[in-house]
Amino acid sequence: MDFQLTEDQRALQGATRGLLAGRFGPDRLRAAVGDPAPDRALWRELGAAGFFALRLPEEAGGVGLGLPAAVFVFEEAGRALLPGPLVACQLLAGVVDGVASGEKIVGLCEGTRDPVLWEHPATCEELILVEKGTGCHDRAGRGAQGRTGGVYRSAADRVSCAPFASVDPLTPLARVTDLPRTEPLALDVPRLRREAALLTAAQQLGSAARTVELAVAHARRREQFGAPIGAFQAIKHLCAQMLVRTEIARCAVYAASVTDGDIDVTGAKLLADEAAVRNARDCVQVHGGMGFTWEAEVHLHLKRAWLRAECWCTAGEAEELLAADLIA
Amino acid sequence: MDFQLTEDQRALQGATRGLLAGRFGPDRLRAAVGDPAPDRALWRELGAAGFFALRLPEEAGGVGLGLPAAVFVFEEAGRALLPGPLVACQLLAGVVDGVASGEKIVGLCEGTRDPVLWEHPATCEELILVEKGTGCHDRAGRGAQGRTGGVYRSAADRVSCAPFASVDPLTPLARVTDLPRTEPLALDVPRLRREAALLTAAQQLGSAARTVELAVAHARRREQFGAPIGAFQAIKHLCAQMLVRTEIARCAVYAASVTDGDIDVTGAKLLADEAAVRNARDCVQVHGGMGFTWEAEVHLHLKRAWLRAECWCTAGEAEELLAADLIA
Amino acid sequence: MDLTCTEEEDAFRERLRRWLGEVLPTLPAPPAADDWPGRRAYDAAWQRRLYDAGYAGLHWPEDAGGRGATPTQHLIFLEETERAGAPYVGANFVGLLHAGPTIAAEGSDAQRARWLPPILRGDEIWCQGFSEPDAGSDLAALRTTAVRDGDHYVVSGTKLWTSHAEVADWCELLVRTDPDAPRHRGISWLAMPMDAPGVTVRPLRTLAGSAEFAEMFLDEVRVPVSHRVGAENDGWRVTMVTLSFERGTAFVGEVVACRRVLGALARAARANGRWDDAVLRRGLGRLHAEFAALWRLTQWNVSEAGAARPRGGRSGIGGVPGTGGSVFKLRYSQARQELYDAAAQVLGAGALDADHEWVAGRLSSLSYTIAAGTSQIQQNIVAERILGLPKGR
Amino acid sequence: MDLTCTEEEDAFRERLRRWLGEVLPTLPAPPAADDWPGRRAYDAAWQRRLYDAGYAGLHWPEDAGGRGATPTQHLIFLEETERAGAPYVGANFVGLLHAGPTIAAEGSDAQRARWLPPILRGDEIWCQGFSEPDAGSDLAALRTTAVRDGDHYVVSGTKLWTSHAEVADWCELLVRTDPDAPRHRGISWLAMPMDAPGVTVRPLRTLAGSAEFAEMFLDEVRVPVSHRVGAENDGWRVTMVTLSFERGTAFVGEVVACRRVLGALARAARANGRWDDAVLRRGLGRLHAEFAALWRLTQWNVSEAGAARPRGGRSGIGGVPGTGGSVFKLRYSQARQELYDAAAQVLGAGALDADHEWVAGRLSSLSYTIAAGTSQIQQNIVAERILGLPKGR
Repeated sequence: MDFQLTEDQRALQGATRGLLAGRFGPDRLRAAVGDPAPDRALWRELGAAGFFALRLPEEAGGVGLGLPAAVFVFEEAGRALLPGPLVACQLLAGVVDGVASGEKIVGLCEGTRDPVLWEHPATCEELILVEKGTGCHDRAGRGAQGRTGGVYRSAADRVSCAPFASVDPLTPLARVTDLPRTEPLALDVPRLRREAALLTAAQQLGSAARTVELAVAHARRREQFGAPIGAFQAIKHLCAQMLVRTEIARCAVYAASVTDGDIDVTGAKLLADEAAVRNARDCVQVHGGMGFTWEAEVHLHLKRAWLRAECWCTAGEAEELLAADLIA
Repeated sequence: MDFQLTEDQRALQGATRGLLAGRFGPDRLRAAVGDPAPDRALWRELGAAGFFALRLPEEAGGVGLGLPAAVFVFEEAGRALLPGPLVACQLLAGVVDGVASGEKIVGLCEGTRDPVLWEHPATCEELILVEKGTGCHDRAGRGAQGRTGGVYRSAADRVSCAPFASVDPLTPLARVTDLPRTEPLALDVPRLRREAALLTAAQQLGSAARTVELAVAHARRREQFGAPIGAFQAIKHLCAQMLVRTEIARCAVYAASVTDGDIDVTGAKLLADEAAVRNARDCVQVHGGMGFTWEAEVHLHLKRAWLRAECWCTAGEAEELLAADLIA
Repeated sequence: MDLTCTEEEDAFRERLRRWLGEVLPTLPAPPAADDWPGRRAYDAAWQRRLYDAGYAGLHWPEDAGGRGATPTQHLIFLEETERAGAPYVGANFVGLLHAGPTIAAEGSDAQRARWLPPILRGDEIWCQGFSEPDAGSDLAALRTTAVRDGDHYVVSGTKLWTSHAEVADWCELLVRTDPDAPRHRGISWLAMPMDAPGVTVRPLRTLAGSAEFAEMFLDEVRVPVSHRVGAENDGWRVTMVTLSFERGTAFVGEVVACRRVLGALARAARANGRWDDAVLRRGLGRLHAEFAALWRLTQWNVSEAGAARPRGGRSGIGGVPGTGGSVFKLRYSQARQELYDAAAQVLGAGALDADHEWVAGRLSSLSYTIAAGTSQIQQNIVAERILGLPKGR
Repeated sequence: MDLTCTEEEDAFRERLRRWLGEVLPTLPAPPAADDWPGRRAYDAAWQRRLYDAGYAGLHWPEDAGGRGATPTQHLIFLEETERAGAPYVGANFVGLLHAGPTIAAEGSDAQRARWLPPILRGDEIWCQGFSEPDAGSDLAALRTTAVRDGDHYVVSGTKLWTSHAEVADWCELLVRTDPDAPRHRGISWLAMPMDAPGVTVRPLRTLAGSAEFAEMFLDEVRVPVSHRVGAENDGWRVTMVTLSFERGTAFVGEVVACRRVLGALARAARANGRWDDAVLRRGLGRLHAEFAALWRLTQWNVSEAGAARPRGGRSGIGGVPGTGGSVFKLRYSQARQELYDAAAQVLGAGALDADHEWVAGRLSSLSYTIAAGTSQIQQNIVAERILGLPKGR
């Protein structure tokens, strides 16, 4: 047992952070708030860097890495608030042509939600709809249909949808009004859901870690009553609890990426959602009035965290699955 | 509208506090931990002072005061940690001879709980069992039986029970193994339950207020790192939240004593339970190691608060009743 | 303890209800959220209606142009206007709740005569120039300077979180008149005309997407010395009077509104099936108790203020609310956030819809533990001023 | 990242399981909770069994009499002994986890030879004399004095929270050897024989009803200078080494135990019908995720310690755990309290039964946010040492 990052994993993490810092820094983030459509050039660059082909076998032109590698990359994407249908493109690379290279952008949405929401509708060339599954992921599946059926692929212009004002400025949404079932895709649905939940959790983790940094940086810089506010226990303890949430979620997410187990992923999603949402809120509180402005980065983390918490296993679903496991 | 104590009410509060301070001070409290049976002489003295006859009409030899007066007195009893079946004796004064004067001590227990617990079994001369009601109190009642039936009175030696090691050193318990239905009593069951919940909430309020005082006194006295620990924000904010809980519960309990409404009483019990339990826990935390000793008063508040929270409307029952009221 | 109303109070409520029933249907549609001139006009017109009907400055003393109502009557007024869905105090907020009461308590007769009637009539709108980039929780750190030049102060600095600045006529401004004095001693309170040369306003967009706050840049703005309220360098005390109002009855209408939202949440959950989720349902039940208790605490505080009310004199606008307001604000700001988190549970994925009023409410609820004294500061106040814990650390 | 065990680790686990399966059924019934001499004998006998089987001081370096096992093997040992229901470390706790590692790291060869073997064999029991009435969170405020008299120290003072004091042979004692030095600089670490004249022990009953702690009064106790470990006045550094162990792997067995209790809670709730309460059920589900993550954090910390492990030398008992232990302790102490609060929900009114083991667990869980550094102190540590926030306030 050696539950620490290998040197390769650390290198991957560092390279991804460097790539995103260079190509999606503070200015680009600010610009994306006004125009959140993914930058096609950046998308192709990410494709060229293997971002989407990470888990494809080398025979298929991929990088041949496992789930942990994808998790490290998604953690960085979450930290950088990179917009776009990232989970969709990661999971459909190798399934839909052109996705692995970043040439094509596709969306993925859960038909079991109410309302059914589609991220970046104007950007996606196709929409993949996942119908099956009552809640999160279920490795056992419900017969053959449970394992491989219930996924449909449609050209974007075949999907009927209504406008939806997204709470997250970086993630435009549309409400799908009529579930398109154009072309069935033979995919392992429980696995798809499980991996979607894990990659979403990895982004939440990155966001949670970033808001700790933002809060600490502000608390060290901002002075009130003749001292940096980080010298006051009230602020100290808020920041300490933020770190605790992050590190607990980190262990859960990393371990789930190794075991790829249903219950591990479910628990990781629950803890990462909570870490991202509560950290973002505490980060607003530490920033005081400055955290309440549109210009501050922190509200973007909160809104995206809310959005991700509603995707691929909500807290209520996760708690029920975890409870059921206790008596399984 | 004048939601403030009248001079008479303030005087009653002061007199009760004075009486209890004189007759049940720190030494008596310490002695009661070893021998929690109510002191018969004190009980008669309380009877003579009108403690139990508070709400009986003057024609019946009572004091002729209302529910608010009983609430003030029970708040003081809760603050002083006075042991004994206080709620039973308050509610059965005028129903069972000798209770109003403090000559006789009776118990009251809820047959709907699992296990059915009897407070101070060795002290009570009679046990009154309340059978009806699924949860808290229900003014509408369920037919005539709901309003007046389901209360039975038995001599203590007619009750079968098993030993039960009470978590609260001040409240011996027995588990009633066979529900005695010896002599039916014509009582308004919903009212009985409602008043029992309110008087229990009043004791919780007194306990919550007392633990704020204990925590603040300790925080002012105890020095660590060259300052009273109350100078540190971590301790300050614990104490501040304790006060907030107390004052919120106080408003709810006092208002419920005036309106005598089901929903008001239910909400008051919920908030007072929470204030008493959480304040006692925070009081332990503020005291550090010293709060963890048997000699400190604070664990007695916590244990009694746990006990009262299980009586006459638990949190889960209260929340469901309150929720139902929202859509009534 | 008496929770029933007196005959006089019942009659007052009845008369108010009748009037609201008559006047509200005649109001025009409210302006769009970002139409600031429209909102000013709308809010001012409503204030004028209140004035004409005798409800303006209800709780202000009569010698300040008010109606000298009891705190209970004021509570009834706030409760009934909220219940009836009357317009909010809106752009009149600072004038009616901050600047006006301060001028009434601390101003000269001439100042009262100049500024109070236009506030009550809705003729003049005020904004607040207190916070600065480096003076938030630590308001006494403010650095905007006012240098005496003959019968004027020359004011320079930057103010932040100035609500309604773009449409205001006047600003209640805190400035440093003695840079050498201890922090709390060198501050003065000025009434600054917003059209004075050197005043620049830049809207500040919040995370909720709205722009009702602004930054205000002051570049050698000349303010007559006669516009100073209170003595020179005595502005901190004057300010504390104003701030204590902000922490008093300002939230009465909101508590009523929250209880209405809570009922709507329960009905919406019943309609969409999420009522079957016991965690959600019981959470709403708990909030029911919470807001009922907050309403009782409001009644308690109002009754206390009524009892403490001086029988005359200038400072008697309902009695200056005490530190009890901190207890209320701590719990209320948290309960409000829990309420809108519960709304998000009721909405499910619908909580991602920025156009839903509950989602807007959820976003704005985040400011409640920050604005007008963070919860951290409020806890210090409760611990030090009510519980008597030592200052420091 | 590798969560599987190596072949060597698997073999170690297999051998340990086989041994536990053989030896545990042969153990006598454990003594009553308040039979302290009986508990000492029982715990010491178990330690002797471990010693004879080669499991004593598993993670201690070989030159200290240990087995030089990897942190992972130590983790496996703690996990498997807990799973198998083996006796707890009990009375051997201070010797094996505090005093022993300190002596191994800081003691002279003679001191290691004198004290370590009897600890490993279960022959000698140690207790800890650190806290004092006025030195709790602020340990450096300790006032117990040690005055040099020839080749002895004469020690006087009062110690608090000394566990197993009544049955201990030795006490690891912190004393002030230089009253004039800065607080952290005048402290020394002594090994005091508990039968020395002048030592008086008074049991201290806790709110859980047990008396495993004591007050210890020291009245001119003579301790040989040769019993000092580390240099004179260097005791604070020596102590920090010891305390960091307390915050490291000490809770491994407990996390395993908590996960077992969690499963038992779920089954009990199913049996008594309270599983239908969604609030309770979902709360247990959440705790499932919580304790699973705490277990992963333990594996993380152990792996980190393994990586940092020096390849030899005296201080290498599994590597000194770092501040990551504070993160673990903060969350674990809270999760443990939530676990037993959930147990109370499962029990309903049965949670008032002091004889129920979950009720005892609930009471003792209250100490977890206090003992070995309160959560308030731990948060300061995390904020200052990990996050780099400024000291002070």
